[in-house]
Amino acid sequence: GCGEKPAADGSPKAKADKVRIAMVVKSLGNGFFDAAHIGAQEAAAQLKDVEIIYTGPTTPSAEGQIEIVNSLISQKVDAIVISANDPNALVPIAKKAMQRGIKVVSFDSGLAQDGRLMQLNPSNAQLIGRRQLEMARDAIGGAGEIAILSASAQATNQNLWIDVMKAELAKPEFAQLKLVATVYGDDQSDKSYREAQGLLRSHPNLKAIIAPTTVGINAAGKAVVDEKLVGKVYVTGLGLPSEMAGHVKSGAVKEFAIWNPIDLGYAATYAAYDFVKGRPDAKAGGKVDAGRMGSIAIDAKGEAAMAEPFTYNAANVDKFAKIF
Amino acid sequence: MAATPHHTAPVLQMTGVSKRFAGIVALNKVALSVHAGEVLALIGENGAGKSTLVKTLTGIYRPDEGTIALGGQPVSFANAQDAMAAGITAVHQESVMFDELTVAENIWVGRQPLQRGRIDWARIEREAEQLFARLEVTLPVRARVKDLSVAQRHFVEIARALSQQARVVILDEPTAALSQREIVELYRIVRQLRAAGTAIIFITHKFDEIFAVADRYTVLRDGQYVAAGRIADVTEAELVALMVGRSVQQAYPKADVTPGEVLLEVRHFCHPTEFDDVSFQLRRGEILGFYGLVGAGRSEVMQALFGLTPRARGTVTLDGAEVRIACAADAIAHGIAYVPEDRQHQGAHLTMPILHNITLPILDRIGFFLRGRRARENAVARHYSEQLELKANHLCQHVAELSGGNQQKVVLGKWLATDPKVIILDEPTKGIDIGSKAAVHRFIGQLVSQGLAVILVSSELPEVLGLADRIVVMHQGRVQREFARSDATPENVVAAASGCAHALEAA
Amino acid sequence: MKVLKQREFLLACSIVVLVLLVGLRSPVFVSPASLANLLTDSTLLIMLALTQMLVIVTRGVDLSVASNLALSGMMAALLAARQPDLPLPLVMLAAAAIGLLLGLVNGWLIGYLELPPIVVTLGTMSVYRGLVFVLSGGAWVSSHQMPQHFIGFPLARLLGITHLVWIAAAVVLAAWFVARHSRFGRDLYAIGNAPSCARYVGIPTARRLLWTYGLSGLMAGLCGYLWVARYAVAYTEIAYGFEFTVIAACVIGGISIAGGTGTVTGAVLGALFLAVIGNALPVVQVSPFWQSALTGIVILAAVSINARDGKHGGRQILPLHQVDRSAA
Amino acid sequence: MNTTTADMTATHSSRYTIHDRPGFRLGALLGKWETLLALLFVAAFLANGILVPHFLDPYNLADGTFNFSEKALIALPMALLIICREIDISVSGILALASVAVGLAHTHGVPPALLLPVALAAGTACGLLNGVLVTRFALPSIVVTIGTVSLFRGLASVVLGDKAFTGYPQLMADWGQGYFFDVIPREFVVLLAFAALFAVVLHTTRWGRRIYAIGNNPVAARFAGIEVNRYRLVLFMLTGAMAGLAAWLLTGRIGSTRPNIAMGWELEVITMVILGGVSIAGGAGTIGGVMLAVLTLGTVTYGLSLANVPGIYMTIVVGLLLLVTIALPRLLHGRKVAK
Ligand SMILES: Nc1ncnc2c1ncn2[C@@H]1O[C@H](COP(=O)(O)OP(=O)(O)OP(=O)(O)O)[C@@H](O)[C@H]1O
Ligand SMILES: Nc1ncnc2c1ncn2[C@@H]1O[C@H](COP(=O)(O)OP(=O)(O)OP(=O)(O)O)[C@@H](O)[C@H]1O
Ligand SMILES: [Mg+2]
Ligand SMILES: [Mg+2]
Repeated sequence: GCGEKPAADGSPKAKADKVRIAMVVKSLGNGFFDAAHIGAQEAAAQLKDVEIIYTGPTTPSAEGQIEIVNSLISQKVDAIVISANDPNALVPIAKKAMQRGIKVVSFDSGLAQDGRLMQLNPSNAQLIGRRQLEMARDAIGGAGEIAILSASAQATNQNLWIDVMKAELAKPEFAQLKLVATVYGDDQSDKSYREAQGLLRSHPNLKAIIAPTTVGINAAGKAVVDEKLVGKVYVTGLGLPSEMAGHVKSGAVKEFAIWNPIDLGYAATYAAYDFVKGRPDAKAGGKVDAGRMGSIAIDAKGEAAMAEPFTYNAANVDKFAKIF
Repeated sequence: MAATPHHTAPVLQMTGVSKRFAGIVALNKVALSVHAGEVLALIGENGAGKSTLVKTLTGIYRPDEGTIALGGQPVSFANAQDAMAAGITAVHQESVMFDELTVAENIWVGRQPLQRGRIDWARIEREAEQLFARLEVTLPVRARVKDLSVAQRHFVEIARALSQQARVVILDEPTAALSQREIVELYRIVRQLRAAGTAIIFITHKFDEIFAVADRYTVLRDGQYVAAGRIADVTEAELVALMVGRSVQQAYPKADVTPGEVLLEVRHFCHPTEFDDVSFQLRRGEILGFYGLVGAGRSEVMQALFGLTPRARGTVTLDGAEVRIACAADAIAHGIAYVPEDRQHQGAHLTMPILHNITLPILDRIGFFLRGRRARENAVARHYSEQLELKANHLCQHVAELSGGNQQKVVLGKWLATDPKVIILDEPTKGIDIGSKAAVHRFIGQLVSQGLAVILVSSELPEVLGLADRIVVMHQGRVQREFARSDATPENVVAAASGCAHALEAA
Repeated sequence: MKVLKQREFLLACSIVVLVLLVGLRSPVFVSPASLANLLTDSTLLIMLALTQMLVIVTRGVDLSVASNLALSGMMAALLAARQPDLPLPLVMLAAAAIGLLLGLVNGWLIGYLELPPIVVTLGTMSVYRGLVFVLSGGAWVSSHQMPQHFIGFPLARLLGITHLVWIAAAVVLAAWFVARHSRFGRDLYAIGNAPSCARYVGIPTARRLLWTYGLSGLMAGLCGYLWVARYAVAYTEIAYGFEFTVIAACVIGGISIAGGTGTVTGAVLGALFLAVIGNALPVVQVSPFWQSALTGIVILAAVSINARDGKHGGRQILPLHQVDRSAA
Repeated sequence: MNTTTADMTATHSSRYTIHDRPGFRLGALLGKWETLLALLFVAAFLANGILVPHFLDPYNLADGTFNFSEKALIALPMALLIICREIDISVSGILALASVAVGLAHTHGVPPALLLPVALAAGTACGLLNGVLVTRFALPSIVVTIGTVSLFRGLASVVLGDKAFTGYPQLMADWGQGYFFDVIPREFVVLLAFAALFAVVLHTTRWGRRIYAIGNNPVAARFAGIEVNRYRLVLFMLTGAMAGLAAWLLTGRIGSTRPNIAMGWELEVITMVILGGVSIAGGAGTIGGVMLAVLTLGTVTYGLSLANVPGIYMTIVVGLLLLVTIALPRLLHGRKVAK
């Protein structure tokens, strides 16, 4: 019987009393998601009848996530909160999960629209892309050459932000910035480092490297230090304070941004809970209640965005490095 | 021949030594002793346990029971190094060679002399040169072993054994791959060693050798000690009887077959590096001997004829029609079979059952689905195994579990099973015992009387002279001369093989 | 001997040509600083390729090096992060010791249990990689957690040359000595040439294999520290897939996967060749999407060139043949 | 040939009796790798059934097969290759390139029914390249395929860049993720059909016999009239084709193609084959063993994932499983006697 509703009242099992929400992340061992997990647990504690299953594949692959979702379907969890490695590849399995009565909510890196009930964007792509350009512009004093060092060419949300950045660059406020290259470090420290070095060498006038990925921003920061270009080339992008603190201190990174992963995990858990409980507002065009975050509106495409990314610099990075 | 010093105690004495492999008793309470300054011939049929005995003596196998005493002291070896340190060395039946290393290093491998922590290459080369000088052979000590001929490799192994100044030197079929000239060379070395007081164990299937070099003999049969004594006190027939446990009809039984019409004709067979302008004819019911020194290129010609060498050119006519042989399968389809000389690498599939080995070239004839044809496969395999007196437990036994000679029989059986018109036997009796050798010779006779044509490549002069109707002698990749049976004498055949045929003809 | 020399000469030439070609397109690449950088960048690959060479010479392969590197590197980073006052040599020693231990596990399974190397190291590759995650709890060790001397060492300079290069040079010398002038090394060649014959001449095969894989592990451990310090970050996935780069370097350097042959020069040149490509691709600004395909083509081209003289075209039996032809 | 055999048997009798096959020994049967695997499989299945809730649900078991079906499809020809002393590290690259070919064909309006042939053709072509490099240039296959895996995946990324192909036809989705009678996954049925086919070819036909012979001793096989290089070439192409089939199924199942599709599968496939008792030195192994290994691995990993054990622990378990299963017989029987 796969049509069984574990959440229904009067279920004899003690376990069934709890709403089981599985958080499927891109890969384990990623500080960002570990922080999101902390947020989810905070939400679970507040909601009292929620059990969180935190899981993800070893390497960030869609196939690995599919296997995991498959087993979650078999376990008949109540909801799946997922950050997808591929917006399309996970749609079929997500649909299957929804057919079996599991509520699927995506967060961070989203699923295509028909694969989920709701997508919780950490912020919107527009804001993130723009923020990174602003940080680069501010660091280099308004004008100069910039380059992007991304993760792999397949990383969905990175690509989305890069597209946004390219579009934003056409706008007059960024007219002084010139994007000279986009390279990929495959989230490997050695390759990212080599690519960063390549950028520094082949573009002597380069002023800033934007890396919307933690491994990338780390490697670029190290390359700038090693090449003794601190103060001449600035690195910026997205990273966790705990992982970036060293590079802010070394001066290679003036500012970087990230949204609050704890809040993201917290809100995603609340949203999933609302869907499981069948709250009338939990639908496209409605809103979900997100505990201490207040309520979050869902647009017609089922997407919701949280706040603007938060910017870190030498003044506040140490404080946050202790948190996530 | 030096008198055996029987009054002294033996250098090496084995008593009650047994060795079992899964299910097989290879050695059963064997006793053996050898004195300083004597040559002991260790004889026995294929699979009698000779090589196993050598391996227990050299620390490669550990005996299950029994004692080995060296100079009166009981010893036990954990590995080859222990045995070497105690003064026992061997030239094994299998080639122990490291292809990519130089000649000099091959001699010293595993025990290179050190000087201040690093290998003393100068000394290695110097001493290698001295060794070869002592052996009176010329070998480039810096050449890689893979570039040497089989005979030259053998001398490297012998040099390795000699370099250790051992008290006991064991030679396990050292002459199997050597030609006449090199064999004589080897005898000289053996006598030299004996004179220097070394004890030598000499294993061979060739009786003329036993009588030429040995002082005493020990006979093994089925892993058991049978007899021992002085060579001077026995005749060849007695030895054979001891070894086989029955009498064997010796000599080369020339089948009484008159060759028929020409079956195979090879003309102007060439290869860029291996041979040039080789032409010969082969008649139905004929045995055509191919003689030459080792490395004369006979095997290469035969392999090319069998379709294994793509770069060979020339015309091959079979039964009056010209045939094109591009691969071995073509050759098999045309009724040509080639029994290769290198059993381990070219002949047998060692970890496959006897059954599968024998039927491999004729799978096309057996059928596509082999499951249903099991009985037929068994019948073929059984037929040839029995005909060749194969010693095995069952047809599903892996070939690797058989003794060297029995492996050779499996390979022979495999090629006979293709039911060929022409069968090329490349050193067919290399390393097989006298009883089986006689069986092979009988069998060759039987083949020609059935109308087959046989090409017999052999480095054993008596075998070629005794069996062949005609003899083709090759030298350095070319046909040097062809002899009719009546013209061939050991002297002129050997002379032709050494390349001095013109001189003979002129005389 | 001559053939090998020739092959290595060819490889060295193609490296120089490659560098010059890249230099033609983007002159920065051939600036002294950039070349020095290239050298520094190739050191880890060179060191790993050298011990991998010893393994391949024995007819084996060590697929677990990258996982071993990650595990030892992570352990070193954790140690340094928890005990910032620990002297650096101790940390390096710890990394090397962990690597050695992991390598010895491989060596024991392969040498004493006579299990096939590819299978054993395939297994330990997963196990070691998994252990990185388990032991670190999946967390990163990032630059501000590591003490400054820990991070600074690899790129610090002695007589104007980075420590990395000094270490690599020492390793090259040591490898050359082992491969050419020690009994241990020569035994490895013998084992690779004819494994079943090695025991006939009294080579303790099991012990030799144990220490060969041990050595490979030791090097992975040392490189684990250097890697983590160099890039100032440690996480589960570091050096993921690097084992194939190391093997490719050996293969390009003419070390036969069939065992028994291979020189230190070959391994060093093979590693340099790959390092040049890895460094050149970002500089010449080919589309990043072409990088992997180009690397593949280059590897295939290099091994095809190597293979040409490996093919034996029959023996030379006819001594007079060529003379005849030329006379005619 | 038949007649000679018959009459000669009657006349000859050897001094030695040779039986057709060894007598039945329980020890031999128990010592077989397949028996060990079967026991392991049953043990894993029972342990999961008892310890893991939801495991025995037939729907779940059926769903569990999706996790390994495509890999197992590649493991079948890989087993033949490894038996033949070759190996193909490039299968995951072939899979990616074949998937890209399907995507390209689809976007250029090739009808859905023709996409399978496109996948097979692309896979076969990649296999052909591997095979030609191995046979013509006499290169070791591990070396060639380390190079081609980078090439194939690289070409996939050249075509795709940072884009993806999506929106595949329903036909592919039906085969990739559909069921027969709503319970039996089609992929699994495809796998079983191919496993049967491969088992028949390998174990009952002369082709199979020759594959064993080549793996056992390639030189002797050539001397016995087997066209060794042709067999190798065909096996590489077959592996390519099966990777193409797997690409078609996987693409259908996930409905999307990216250059990093099936990253790292080659090692999982090879693990399946080796755990299945196929000797990496060639010449030994059975399809039955490989299928048992596939099912065992599938059971173990599925059980672990139902227990929400993180994937990285699973790699440890799989690695240990591999090591323990190959080391255990050696530890129990002592070291093998040297040849
Ligand atoms: N490693 C092994 N495993 C199993 N059986 C073996 C092994 N080595 C030898 N045997 C068996 O032991 C017996 C003796 O073999 P051995 O090689 O000592 O014979 P041999 O006297 O040297 O014969 P040949 O003259 O043919 O070389 C044979 O029956 C052989 O099948
Ligand atoms: N240097 C070598 N390199 C490669 N193979 C060799 C070498 N020397 C010998 N062989 C192989 O070993 C086998 C035995 O060679 P051998 O020296 O007996 O010469 P041969 O060509 O067989 O000459 P013949 O048959 O005339 O004695 C042959 O199969 C030959 O191909
Ligand atoms: Mg013997
Ligand atoms: Mg010959």
